[in-house]
Amino acid sequence: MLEPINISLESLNLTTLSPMIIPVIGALLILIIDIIKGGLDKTLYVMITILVLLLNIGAIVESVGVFTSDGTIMGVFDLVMVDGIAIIAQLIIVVVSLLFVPLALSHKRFHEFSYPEFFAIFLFMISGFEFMVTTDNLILIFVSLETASLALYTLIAMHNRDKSFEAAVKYFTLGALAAGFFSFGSMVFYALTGSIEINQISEVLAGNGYADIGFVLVGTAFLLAALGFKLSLVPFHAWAPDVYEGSSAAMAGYMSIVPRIAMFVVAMRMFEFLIHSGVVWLEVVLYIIIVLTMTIANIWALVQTDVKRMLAYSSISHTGFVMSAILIGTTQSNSALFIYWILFSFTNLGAFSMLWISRQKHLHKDQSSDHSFNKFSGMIQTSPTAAVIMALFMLSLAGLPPFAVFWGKIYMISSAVTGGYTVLAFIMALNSAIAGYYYLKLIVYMFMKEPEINKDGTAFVSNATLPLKTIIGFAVVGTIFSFIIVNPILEFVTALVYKSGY
Amino acid sequence: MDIGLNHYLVLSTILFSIGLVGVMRRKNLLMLFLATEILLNSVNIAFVAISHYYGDLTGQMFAFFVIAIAASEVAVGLGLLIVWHKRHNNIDLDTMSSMRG
Amino acid sequence: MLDHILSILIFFPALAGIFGLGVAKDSMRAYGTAVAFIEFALSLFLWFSFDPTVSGMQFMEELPLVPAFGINYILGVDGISLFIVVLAAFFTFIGIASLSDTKNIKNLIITLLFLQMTMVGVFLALDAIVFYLFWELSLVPMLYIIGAWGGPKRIYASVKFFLYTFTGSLVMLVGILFMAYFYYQATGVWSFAILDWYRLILPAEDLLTGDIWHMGNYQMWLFLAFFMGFAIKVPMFPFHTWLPYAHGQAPTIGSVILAAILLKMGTYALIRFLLPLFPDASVMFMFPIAILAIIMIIYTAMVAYAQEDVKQVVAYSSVSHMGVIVLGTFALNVEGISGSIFLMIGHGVVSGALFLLVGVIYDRRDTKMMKDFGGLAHVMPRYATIFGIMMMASVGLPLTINFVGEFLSLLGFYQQSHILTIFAGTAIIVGAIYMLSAYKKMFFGELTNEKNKNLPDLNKRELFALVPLVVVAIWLGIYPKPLLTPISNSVESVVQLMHDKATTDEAKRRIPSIAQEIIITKTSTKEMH
Amino acid sequence: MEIFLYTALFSPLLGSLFATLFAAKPKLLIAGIVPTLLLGVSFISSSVLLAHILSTGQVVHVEMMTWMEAGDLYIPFGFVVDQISVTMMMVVTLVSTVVHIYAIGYMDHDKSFNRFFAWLSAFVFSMLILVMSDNFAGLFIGWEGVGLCSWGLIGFWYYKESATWAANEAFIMNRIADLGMLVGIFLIYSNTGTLQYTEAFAALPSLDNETLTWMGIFLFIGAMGKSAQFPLHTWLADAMEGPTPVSALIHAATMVTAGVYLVIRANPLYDLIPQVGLFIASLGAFVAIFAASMALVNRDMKKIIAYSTLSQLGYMFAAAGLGAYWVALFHLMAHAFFKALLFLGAGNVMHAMDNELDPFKMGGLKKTMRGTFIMMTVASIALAGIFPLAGFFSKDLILEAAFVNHHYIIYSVLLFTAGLTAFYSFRLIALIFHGEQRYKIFGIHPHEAYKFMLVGMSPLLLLAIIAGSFKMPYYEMVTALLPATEYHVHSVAVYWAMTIGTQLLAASAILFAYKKYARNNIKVPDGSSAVEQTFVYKLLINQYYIPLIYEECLIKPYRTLSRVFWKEIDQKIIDASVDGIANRFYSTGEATRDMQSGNLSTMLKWMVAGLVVLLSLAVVFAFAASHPDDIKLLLSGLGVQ
Repeated sequence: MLEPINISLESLNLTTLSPMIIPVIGALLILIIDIIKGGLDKTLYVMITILVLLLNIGAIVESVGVFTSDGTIMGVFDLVMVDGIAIIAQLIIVVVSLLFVPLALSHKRFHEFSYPEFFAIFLFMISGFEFMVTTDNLILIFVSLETASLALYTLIAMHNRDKSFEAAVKYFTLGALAAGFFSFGSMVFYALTGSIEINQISEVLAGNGYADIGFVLVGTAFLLAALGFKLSLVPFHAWAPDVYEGSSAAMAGYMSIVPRIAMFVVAMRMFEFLIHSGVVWLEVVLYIIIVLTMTIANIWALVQTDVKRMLAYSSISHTGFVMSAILIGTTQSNSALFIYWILFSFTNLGAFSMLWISRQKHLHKDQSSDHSFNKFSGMIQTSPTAAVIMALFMLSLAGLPPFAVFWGKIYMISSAVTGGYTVLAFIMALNSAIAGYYYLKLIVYMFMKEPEINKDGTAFVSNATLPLKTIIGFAVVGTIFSFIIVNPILEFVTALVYKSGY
Repeated sequence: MDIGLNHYLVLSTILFSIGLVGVMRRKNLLMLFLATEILLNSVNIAFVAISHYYGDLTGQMFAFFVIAIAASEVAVGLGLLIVWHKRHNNIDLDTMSSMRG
Repeated sequence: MLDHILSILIFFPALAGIFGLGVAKDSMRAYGTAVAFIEFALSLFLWFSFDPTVSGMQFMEELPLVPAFGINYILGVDGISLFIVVLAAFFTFIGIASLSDTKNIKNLIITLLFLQMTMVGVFLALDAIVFYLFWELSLVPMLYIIGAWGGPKRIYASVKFFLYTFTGSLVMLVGILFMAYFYYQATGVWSFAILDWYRLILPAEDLLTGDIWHMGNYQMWLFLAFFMGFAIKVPMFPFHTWLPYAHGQAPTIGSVILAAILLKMGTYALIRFLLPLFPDASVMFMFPIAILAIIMIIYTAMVAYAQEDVKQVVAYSSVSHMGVIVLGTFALNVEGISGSIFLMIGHGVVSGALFLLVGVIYDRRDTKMMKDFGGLAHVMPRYATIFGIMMMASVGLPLTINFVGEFLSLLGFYQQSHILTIFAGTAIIVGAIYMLSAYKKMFFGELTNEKNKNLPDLNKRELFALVPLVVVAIWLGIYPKPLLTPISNSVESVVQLMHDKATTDEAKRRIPSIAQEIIITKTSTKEMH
Repeated sequence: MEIFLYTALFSPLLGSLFATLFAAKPKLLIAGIVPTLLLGVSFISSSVLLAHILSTGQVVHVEMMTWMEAGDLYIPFGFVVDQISVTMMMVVTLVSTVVHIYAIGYMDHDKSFNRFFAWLSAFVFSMLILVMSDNFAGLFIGWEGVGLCSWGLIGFWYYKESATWAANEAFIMNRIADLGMLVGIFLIYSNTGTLQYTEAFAALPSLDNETLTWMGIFLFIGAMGKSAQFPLHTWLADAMEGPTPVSALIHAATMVTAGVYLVIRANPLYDLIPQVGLFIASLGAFVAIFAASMALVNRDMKKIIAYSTLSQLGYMFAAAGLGAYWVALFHLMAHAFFKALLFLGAGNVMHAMDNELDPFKMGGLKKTMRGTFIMMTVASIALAGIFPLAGFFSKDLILEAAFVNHHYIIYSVLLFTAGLTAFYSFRLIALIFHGEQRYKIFGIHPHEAYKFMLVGMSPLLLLAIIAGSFKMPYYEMVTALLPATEYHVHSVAVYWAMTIGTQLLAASAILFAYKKYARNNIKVPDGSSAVEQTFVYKLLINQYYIPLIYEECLIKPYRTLSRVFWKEIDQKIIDASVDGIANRFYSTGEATRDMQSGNLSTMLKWMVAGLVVLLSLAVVFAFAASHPDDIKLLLSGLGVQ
């Protein structure tokens, strides 16, 4: 019989919840509106979502102020932990979502967007991701992870193509398996330490000096498998290409950024303390996994015939590239992770949006898939501007200076150098050389071949509207003039990461 | 002999393995879901046992959440399954490989 | 004006390229020519306002880019880079002016202008990252030029060119990051400023005494990392195979720019980075590299002799000449390095002119095969004359621009090794062999091929492009002083710097000390503690 | 005096540029006249300089401007007129003026008349640079310059395959020698720190003998190329493809003697290394007899004269090698006169005979071409060294030098060669001018050359006769600079014996030649006669098979090797391996992409497999965790800290 515990409300300090609560409220609002009066136009919901997300950003900025003044804030029975990396991750999540939402206002109508539920679920997912990054409690992580994932499966399925259903089913099934892994892993740690809060786990383990290292490793193995699935690290990546191909280009772009950053944060919280406390096994395994992920994904991307699928593989390889930050585990590398991801998200979202605006309703007869390479051949002649923009994103992804990803790349490699991972640094470099080939492939098609399928360039902008163009313009500016924003981002991120002790 | 923690853990491990095998072997989507349920529930057993062993409630909380999540997963899963069945009127895994390479 | 002339030099063409989008197609060439001419005039202005007596950097500009990571936008020019910049401006001007009508000429010219930005940028950048930035960026326009206006195998050629150089420079990038890290370790501040790095002395093992494969032998490893990037660009044997394809497929203008300027990036970087940063390693690798260079000289010259396509002859001849440049660079003394820099200019002028000349006949006959020609001297005397002059310049006849460079380079390296220099000297023989036989095949003999019976001789536009080159080639052969003095001034400071930084006795012995005080211009980053 | 120096040097350039203006135009007489006049100017100013030197004996030295300056290296455009260079200048300007005048007539009908004069004057200019420069770099400029011009002039009739081939051969062979010279220059610079003659020579004595020997050898290699010494001699005979005035000017009088000039100029060096000098002398003697032997049987008028030139160059080197520099120079001068004369005469004959070169198809021309006949005969007498013509004095001096230095082998070789020389020269004369008119059967109607050509040639005729009388004053002048080696044969008796002996030998050789070839029943050899069957004849007519050997052992292998380098190594090995690496990735992708089967249960299996691998690794490491140090060690290779 437990004694009733009495807690003062302010000790909960619920304000920490605000960033997560706001989207939930927004989602409910949408649902209510729909109940009151159905059949309203999607623009309404889009705008509401945007407003909600803006508020959300406001809330996060608020917590930035609090954090910088008085460090990490715990709240709600210490379930919520608002530290620097949480804040950065939340910012990335929300801003990218903000950039994603307008893509719903495409020229062609895709009926998932006509459902208000779409936006509601979208908001739920966001709050799920935000929860995931603002806690070190395995339960909460698990729950929020599942919330977000389930929402994501639904969103994918709502695209309502055969392929999208297939993608959803695959993603879902594998996700369920991963969930099993996660829960089992956390169970092992719970068994070992009697706690499910990461920092306590680390204390306990440190306390008994990793007495039964074997079980620690088992637990780690399970968690690694689970996170590896969400991050699509080889060999747990198998779902990624299919899901990307199955879902709409916009959604694919979104998926390539937001879920990953959330998982990165979890991985940082989960693995870095293990690495720092000298679990060689994890280092080795991560090392192998990272190299595999970078290389194999690149090699498979080489042989793709569909641009979206190629981008899927490329984003896997980028993930592997960034994952090395967690292996290195220095402040520089952790900041590099966020910087890379911020800059990467500009470019990648832009690239996928370019695919999105070139999305036709009906495929041309000798076009194998929505975004097959030959669709883009001779683009420079039919619609030069689009071609140049696309090429720009490709070059940026290839890590060519001075475009966005380059800065992330050098900072990441530099962190590897500084952390003493010389060989890894060279592997990273050579991998971006391999990657150069398939990004170049698209450029070759666009600039050096004669038009095959789209004799007139209409198909490339068939889905374009002002909002989409705005987003792309934003991405373009972000990609080209990144060298201006790199420094402030660098300083901001480094400060926060450092302050939260990573 | 009295049943100790280890027995539960062994049991849960065994169940988990069964689940894994099921996941790998089953070609029927529905059966697949069931296998995943076994996975999750095997974990529940362990959690509950451990929390009893430690005498704190965290494990049991976790177990509850797992149950909840399992439920919602089934909801979503079955939804997808039904749509798929409507479209293809089969739920055989091997049919869903239109995307490859 | 003077405070920002370098930035103006870099970004004016790009800006003009953007505005060029608004120009009508048919008047695009005029626009391009005008822009290129202004740029050329600016570069001349830079030359005239350049103080040849100063050995250090001039017109330095500095702007914080990513100060938190020590990346700053630093520009500066000295005797080493000045003339290559002028050459770049000059050739873009000549190239665009001599451009014959092609499909989407508008894109071509805009691309060329962007290419010019990157070229000038590479030679003016004094921050490793900014340098790397332009270095990489220069691949893109070239890729497009080769890939879009090239021959039948253009896509293969362009992609090969891009990936090959890209790979090399990525290795170099890792090297750069290492270098910055070492500087950070030594000083506690991040800096990518080359001039800061100049003041950093890295540990090195003596080739004779020390164990060179020891990981702590940073100079050697960094040297190799940088060298990888540069060697592919130069291109050093055996990394040269992308060049024949690139030249073979590229349009005339592409080959001209490639041979005249882009290749020089590699050799320039050797002098700007490798020698001053890693003096001991430079000495350590002097002979291996010299041997590579000699292989380049003889081997590629023989390959050139075997060619059937006159453009390939010129392409391989550039590789051969680059060998001499590399050799001169690794003489590590004032004569050698000044000679190699001068030879960069000379080879730029000559090979550029030769590619233009090949382009002339290609425009007329759509073939570059020598067997299709023969006896052209009958119908195109002017063409034959100019080709002859340029050929003689290319084989390094005295009183032509190339001789000065080759003479100095070989003379310089002679002081390091006699035997190797004798081998390298065969350049003047093998060079004569392939050039003369090619010339004979094209111009001498009876006019057999019907199609050649009434080819028009050089027209005004072509003469306008070629005559200045002839003038330069001979003028600088007779009176190289205006270039040689500033060059050797700056080179002296480099050599002195190397001598001072050298730690091993071998290096001290090999690198002469010039009796003069040298100043490295300080950048605003904190001093070394 | 500078002004005369400059006019002497640059007026040929002026003339060349003037002619170049019309290079592409049809024939223009003025394009020939102007350069000739300018050469006259150059000749006059050279003579002024000569007078100046003779009277005052002071050297004229100017430094026009800096050429190269880097580090310690400093090379100016500096010119010096001293006793040596003024001699060369006189020879060059005089002969070339004559040749120019002659060429106006000779090239009368050639469509590239203007281009010819552009090249010819350009040659004179480079030759003057060569002889007047005051440093080795300047010498090298002229050195390569004359090479270029001879390339342009040998290949002047560029539509003739043989001509262009000969031109390239000449250029490339000279390049080979030039490399030697270049290395010599490097040696001098790296040891003395300068390339100025005076300073470099001043620094020589302080150097060790080995270095000096190498210098001497490398410089001499350069000389061998220009002066076509064995084994680099083959180009000279082929060079006869060029127009005859070219052969007269370049390949007889001036350019080929540049090598001799170099050795003479570098006399302070060669004085220090007598062993190299001896080698030069022996090689010279060898070349003398070697070339003479080939001249014996040859059936190409110009080639015969070319070989005689070669052999005379051998004489010069012999003298120079033995330290008798002034003698060499003197012979050089004398030889220039009568050999040029001989060639120009041959040119007349060629014109008369419609470019027929085989003397066996001529005969009896002395009636129709009296002037030419006289000139060539006189030239041949001079060449044979018969008293009192030029050849006698210069050649006898060389023989004496050899004799007095107790190099009896060299002496006897040279003596014997003198006989041969007399023989083949008069074989030629006899075949061309005497006997019956064999050309009739070929339907050729010979005619004497233009008057003004003959008049133009007359100075050479005069000099060929009287040049010998300059001996003493010349000796006085030149020994101010060159070592004065006055030879005193031991006894008057020996001296007379030698001289008369030589004369008798030559005279008898001449008579023999006349007897054998001035007959009336000479028939054109058709390979049937017994003589042509003999091995020796085959050997000689095929130039000892040396060109064949070069073709087989150098040119062809080079060609094949180049091809192998290109096709096999460059494409099949280097490039293929580069592409191979790139393709490896791609093919791996193609091969393994099926792992991404898209089948859901396969994916599930992948995940489980991954997990299992991780777990097994975990187990392994858990065991290994007991001794982590070894692991660390093992991992440090990966760069893991």
